[in-house]
Amino acid sequence: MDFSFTAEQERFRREVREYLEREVPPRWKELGYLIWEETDESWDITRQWNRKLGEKGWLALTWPRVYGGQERSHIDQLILDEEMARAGTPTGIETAITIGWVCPTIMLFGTEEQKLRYLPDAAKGRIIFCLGYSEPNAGSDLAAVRTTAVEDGDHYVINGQKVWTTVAHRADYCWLAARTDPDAPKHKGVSMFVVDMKSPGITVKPLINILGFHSFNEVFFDEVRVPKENLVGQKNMGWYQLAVALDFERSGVGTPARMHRTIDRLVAYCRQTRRNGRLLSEDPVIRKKLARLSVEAEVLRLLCYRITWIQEKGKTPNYEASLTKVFASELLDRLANTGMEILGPYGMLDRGSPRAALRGEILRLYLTSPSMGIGGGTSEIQRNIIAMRGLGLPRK
Amino acid sequence: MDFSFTAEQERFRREVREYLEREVPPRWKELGYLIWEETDESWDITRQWNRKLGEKGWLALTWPRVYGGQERSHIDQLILDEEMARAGTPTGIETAITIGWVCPTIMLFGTEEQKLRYLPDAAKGRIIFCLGYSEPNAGSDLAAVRTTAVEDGDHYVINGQKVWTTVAHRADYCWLAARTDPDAPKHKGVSMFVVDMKSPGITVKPLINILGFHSFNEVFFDEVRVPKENLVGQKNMGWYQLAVALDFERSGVGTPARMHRTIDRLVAYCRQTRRNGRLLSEDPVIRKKLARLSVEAEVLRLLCYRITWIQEKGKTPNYEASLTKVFASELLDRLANTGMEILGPYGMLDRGSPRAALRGEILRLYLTSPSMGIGGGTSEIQRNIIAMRGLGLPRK
Amino acid sequence: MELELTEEQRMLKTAASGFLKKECPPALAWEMREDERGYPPSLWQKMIEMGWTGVMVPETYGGIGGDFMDLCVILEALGEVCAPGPFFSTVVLGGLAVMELGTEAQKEALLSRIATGECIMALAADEEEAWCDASFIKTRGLREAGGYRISGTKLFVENAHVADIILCVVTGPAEGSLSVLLVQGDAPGLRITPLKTLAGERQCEVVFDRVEVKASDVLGEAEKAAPGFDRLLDQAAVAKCAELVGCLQTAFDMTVAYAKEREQFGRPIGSFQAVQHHCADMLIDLDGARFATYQAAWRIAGRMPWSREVAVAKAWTSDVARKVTLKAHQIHGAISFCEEHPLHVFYRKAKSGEVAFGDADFHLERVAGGLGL
Amino acid sequence: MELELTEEQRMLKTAASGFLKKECPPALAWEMREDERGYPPSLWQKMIEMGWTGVMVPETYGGIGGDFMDLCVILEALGEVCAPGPFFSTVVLGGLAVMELGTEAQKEALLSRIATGECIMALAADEEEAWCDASFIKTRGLREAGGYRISGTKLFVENAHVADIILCVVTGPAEGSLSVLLVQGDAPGLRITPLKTLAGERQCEVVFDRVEVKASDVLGEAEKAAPGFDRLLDQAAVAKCAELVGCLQTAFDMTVAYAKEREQFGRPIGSFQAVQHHCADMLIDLDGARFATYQAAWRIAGRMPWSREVAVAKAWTSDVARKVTLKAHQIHGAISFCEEHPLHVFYRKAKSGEVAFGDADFHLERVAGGLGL
Repeated sequence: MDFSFTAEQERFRREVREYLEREVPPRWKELGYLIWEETDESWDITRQWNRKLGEKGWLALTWPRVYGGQERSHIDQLILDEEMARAGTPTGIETAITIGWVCPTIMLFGTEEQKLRYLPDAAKGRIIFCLGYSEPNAGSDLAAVRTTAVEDGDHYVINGQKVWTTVAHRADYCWLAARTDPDAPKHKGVSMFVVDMKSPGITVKPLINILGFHSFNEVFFDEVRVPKENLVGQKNMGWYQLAVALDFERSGVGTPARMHRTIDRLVAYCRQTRRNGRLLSEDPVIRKKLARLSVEAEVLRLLCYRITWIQEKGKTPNYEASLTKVFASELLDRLANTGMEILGPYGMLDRGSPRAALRGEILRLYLTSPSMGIGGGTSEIQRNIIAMRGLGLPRK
Repeated sequence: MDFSFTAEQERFRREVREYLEREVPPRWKELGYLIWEETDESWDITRQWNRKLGEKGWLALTWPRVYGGQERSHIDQLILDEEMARAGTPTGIETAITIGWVCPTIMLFGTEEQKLRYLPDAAKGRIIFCLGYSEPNAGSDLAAVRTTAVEDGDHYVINGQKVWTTVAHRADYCWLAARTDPDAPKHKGVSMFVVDMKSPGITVKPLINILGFHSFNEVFFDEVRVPKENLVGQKNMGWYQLAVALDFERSGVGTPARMHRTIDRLVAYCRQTRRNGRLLSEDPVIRKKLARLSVEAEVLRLLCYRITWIQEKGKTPNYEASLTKVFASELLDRLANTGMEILGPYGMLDRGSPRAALRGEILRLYLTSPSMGIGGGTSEIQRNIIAMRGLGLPRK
Repeated sequence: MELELTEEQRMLKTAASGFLKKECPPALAWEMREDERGYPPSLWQKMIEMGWTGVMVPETYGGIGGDFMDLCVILEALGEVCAPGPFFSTVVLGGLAVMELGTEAQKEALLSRIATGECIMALAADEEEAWCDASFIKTRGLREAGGYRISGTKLFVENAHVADIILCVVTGPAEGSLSVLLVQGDAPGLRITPLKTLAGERQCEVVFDRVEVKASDVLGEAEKAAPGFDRLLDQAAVAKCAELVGCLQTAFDMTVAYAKEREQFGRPIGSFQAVQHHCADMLIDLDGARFATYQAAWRIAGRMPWSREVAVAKAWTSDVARKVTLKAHQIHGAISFCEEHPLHVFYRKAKSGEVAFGDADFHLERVAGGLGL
Repeated sequence: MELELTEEQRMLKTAASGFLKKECPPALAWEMREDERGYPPSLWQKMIEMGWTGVMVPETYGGIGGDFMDLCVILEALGEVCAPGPFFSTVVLGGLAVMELGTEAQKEALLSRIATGECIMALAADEEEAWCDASFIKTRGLREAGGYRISGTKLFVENAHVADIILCVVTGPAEGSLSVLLVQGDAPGLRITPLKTLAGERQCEVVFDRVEVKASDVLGEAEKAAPGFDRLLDQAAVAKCAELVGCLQTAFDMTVAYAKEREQFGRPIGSFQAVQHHCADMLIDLDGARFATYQAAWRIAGRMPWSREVAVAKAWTSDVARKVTLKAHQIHGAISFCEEHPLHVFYRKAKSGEVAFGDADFHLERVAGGLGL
């Protein structure tokens, strides 16, 4: 049992930390945006930053060099993720989608040609994918996809609708699940495509989220023609490929790192805020609440480390990623709520009010945190996975 | 909206309170036993007390006079239950079974002859039933009963095994669920019988509970002959009769009353106990814990009142009894656990140690409280009932 | 014992709910967050016409002479749709302050104006370091020839920007004494800055820069307001609970309906045990909130000692407000994170109500004191 | 980074678990609760023979020279079966006290006796009003010609009734100073009364009635024991966590196995979503406890600063101990409330471990301090 990093890994951590201290754009820190708050300005900063990371080879650290990576270890990736979260680098969900999800699936199931076509550009931060999974009647249930892809000569013709498609209005490509065999049983007959978002017949309609920003979309496909070479992997086997892709989950270590940052900010707030005759930091009930969050974030960090360690051993995590996700998302709810309790009436004030505490960040976290237990498989489904896949409990 | 009692009801409450102050046997108060702690002595005290209540007409307060009751209102019953719990009268689960469950079912489904045979004696505290429902493979699932009752002339012949049969070793009768039609679907083919526990062929084997007392049993039926007139209600319809019998639940108001007693005892303990330099009652974390329990017990009291109020209106509670039960049982866990937290190392000491806090009652509550979420339908099943019966959520 | 509304209350409730569901969908509260006033005057006017502003005003002053329970019935209906507007600050805070503290003459003058809707009111009590507890108020009312002069900054003053009268709670001159002063909304020296809030209510920062108040504009007796003000805060807490009960009921109803209708994996999501158990827990929380709130309201209406019941109601309801609306989001899934979907308005309102007039921790400490701790 | 046991540790663990599952079923702990000693001497003898008592004792003193992590491996195995006996009080409390505080000569003398099993030890620290915090200790060691005289009452002293040496923590003569004195188990003036405990461990009340101790029986330096004693308590807390991890693992494994096999309503109960989710939550709790505990143990083994990690481990593990065993009861249903069924022994042990060496609240306050609160 050894929780330490090698001297080389520690050196890498220092290198990353120094780089981030120097390079994170000051304007980004002023914005203090959460993941759901995307404007043209924040998008530009994020893209620039990702291209910069890409040039440095840090965007796809573990990938083979031929695809733009550095063939570094999972532990180096963990260090990088942890430090970036700690430093609050410019970030959006699109990188997780592109680098964390879509590209590894292409790497596993794509042809060499497909790999060389997409991966190096992605590794440089030049292209972005959006995820075309969810449909109006298929949220958590991917096998229920109804969007169709019908062969027509050298092409597939796509018709259907996707929803909750994050950054569809900015993405270069859509990683699309579509039904290629309408007669097959639900889990069979789904295939995966790379669809150019500039293709004729695609209409993107914004959905405004509860922070008032545009990050989700509805995407309509009306007779969209996709070249056959854009089908990735085996035809009709898309559902099974995506099931394997679950295992690409990174450690998620950024989440506890960001939580610790938030806890530290709350601690600082409590040390300088008096209410009803005493400093908040002297209130034993508040002390206990913050300490409990800190303990939980620390346990989450260890559970995240475990995922990396499993990967580092060359194994695939089984239930561990689901376990971490369900714990992380519920902890985020508790963090946001405890933050709001501590700020009390000041927590009610949003950014833009002169009296807003911590620039309204806790308020915004409180609004968005519940979504973490929904996107990418609800907490209920994660618990099913833990029970059935992890513990072997029977399905029926 | 009116939470008050009439002047007459308040008078009855005073009458009950004065009676109990005067009459509760001092030796019972010394014993300070929980429901799971049954000895010959405690059994005798409880029986004597119940006969005394029976003579006074307080054991079956709401029943028709012809069956030994007083035809009093459900609210009077609530008052009596609440005051008895507050005073800590001698009590065992057998009264709840006999007066609360079995007799009301007989009243609903039995013949006039059956009613006159059992109810007046029960109302006087002279006879006791045990519940022959659970079997080794049918705990929460009553429809899975395997014990059989086969017709043979004027009798049924019973074979099978029951388990978790509380007070079987003391009871006069068993209220038995047995399968009378082996070929019928699971929910059909079960009938209810009154079986004299002195019948040849009955063997009672003790199960020692985790407090070290004998209150559960296994009961074996080997060719036990039961006269046909002991079948209660319609043959093969027992499962449906028991489903109706769920609605006989009393308010359960004794539970919050006992919880408030326990909270008061913990408050008194905290006011006189110093640990690490201060009185426990000065610790804000402890203050908050006890206050939360008190709030929850108060809400439970109101939810219990609602059940009585529904009955008083002549209606049958629907999901409300399940809701109260699940909340009460989980609150009891929290009460026991919080009590243990507050007592700290002293909570580890059982009755009989000179240093034991509150005579070990919290320790014993901690051991037995989890069973409340199991007996009479688990919390999981109660939540299913709330959702499906109360909210109309679909079964499939 | 009668654990349901009276026939009259039920009619009042039905009428109010019916009206509001038609005229004031939950989306309105959210649209109004950037409106200058914060509510449509036409909606407010209709509430006045239906007599809601006079619900607790005695008939002799032009009201309908109801009691605190009637008030809660209307608040519950308002909560069901997260209705915006100055009802709470005017009728609950203003009206009850006048009833608890005012002289006969003030009652006659002010309650009738509240009933007719002529007077919008706001309560300026909280300060930077004083929250729900008048004993930490620092804003001072200095006695001057012919009246008082107020200096200080008040926070979280709902509807100050549209108020005709701001009730300002001040201390002094005697140490720890409390007075409530009636300040005209356009008084010189008043600086009002609306704050941007979670649920879109118009809370304001109000700076009193040597604002003058006439001697006759002390509500009731000068320096003797503390007990009456505490009673006001208690009633406000229960009024907020009533609003929350309505809010949670709608969020719950929406969720159960959605669970029955939404299909995933080939069956309604409401048939999954996990969703069923979430719904069952929501119902426990909601039923508890309803009865605890009604019990406290009933004691207030009957002027029975109410301290414990108020703290129980607000502690419980504050806690479950978050729990119920969080589960509502969880069951609704992604759709409920769109601005267009009304659920987030309830989630916001629930949190805002949780904090208003003392959160669970605040009231638990009161309960602890009541237990003898 | 290596998040599993080393090959050696795994072998040690496998051997220990295998031995204990054979020789020491969980029922034994419960049967032994009324035994005079509290454990079968033959079992203790076998543990000694396998070298467990010398696990952390340097090889020069006859031990096997392992580290704190090796100790935790054995404790985990002992926890898996709720093994009774003087291992914890002797090897953990006694052994570590000697290692942290003892002079070279004392180490040589005592550690070798611990390794050979000749010496059973107990730690007398807690008092009526002092719990897990030496700064509230009132028992005084008065300096006398040639030594010390102890007067006071110690509580919750595990295995005092069988101890060859009781380590008594005293204060004085200098205000707030701390000394640890070696008291022979048969010293005149000692009155030992076993207490009846939840989990059947032998905790005792120990009265020191002017008990005499030689000057040479001060462990290490007189009046300078405070820092070393705090280190001892930290290590004891993590050792208790390791025991708990074993305990919870067994309760969890039993429950998952039962859920797969037990049928109700015509299907295994483990196929119900409610049961599946209970099991998933148990696993989150348990996995967290394991890693938090291992992390703290690893820091202790490497003598790295450990204060935060220890508090994190004990706070988390204390909390989940109850949660995991409560859910285990819920899933097992009625059968687990029989004395014959082993589950209640784990439920008892979990609570006892939760409280020992500081519960969650205690350690959370330490974490708060570490956060700068």
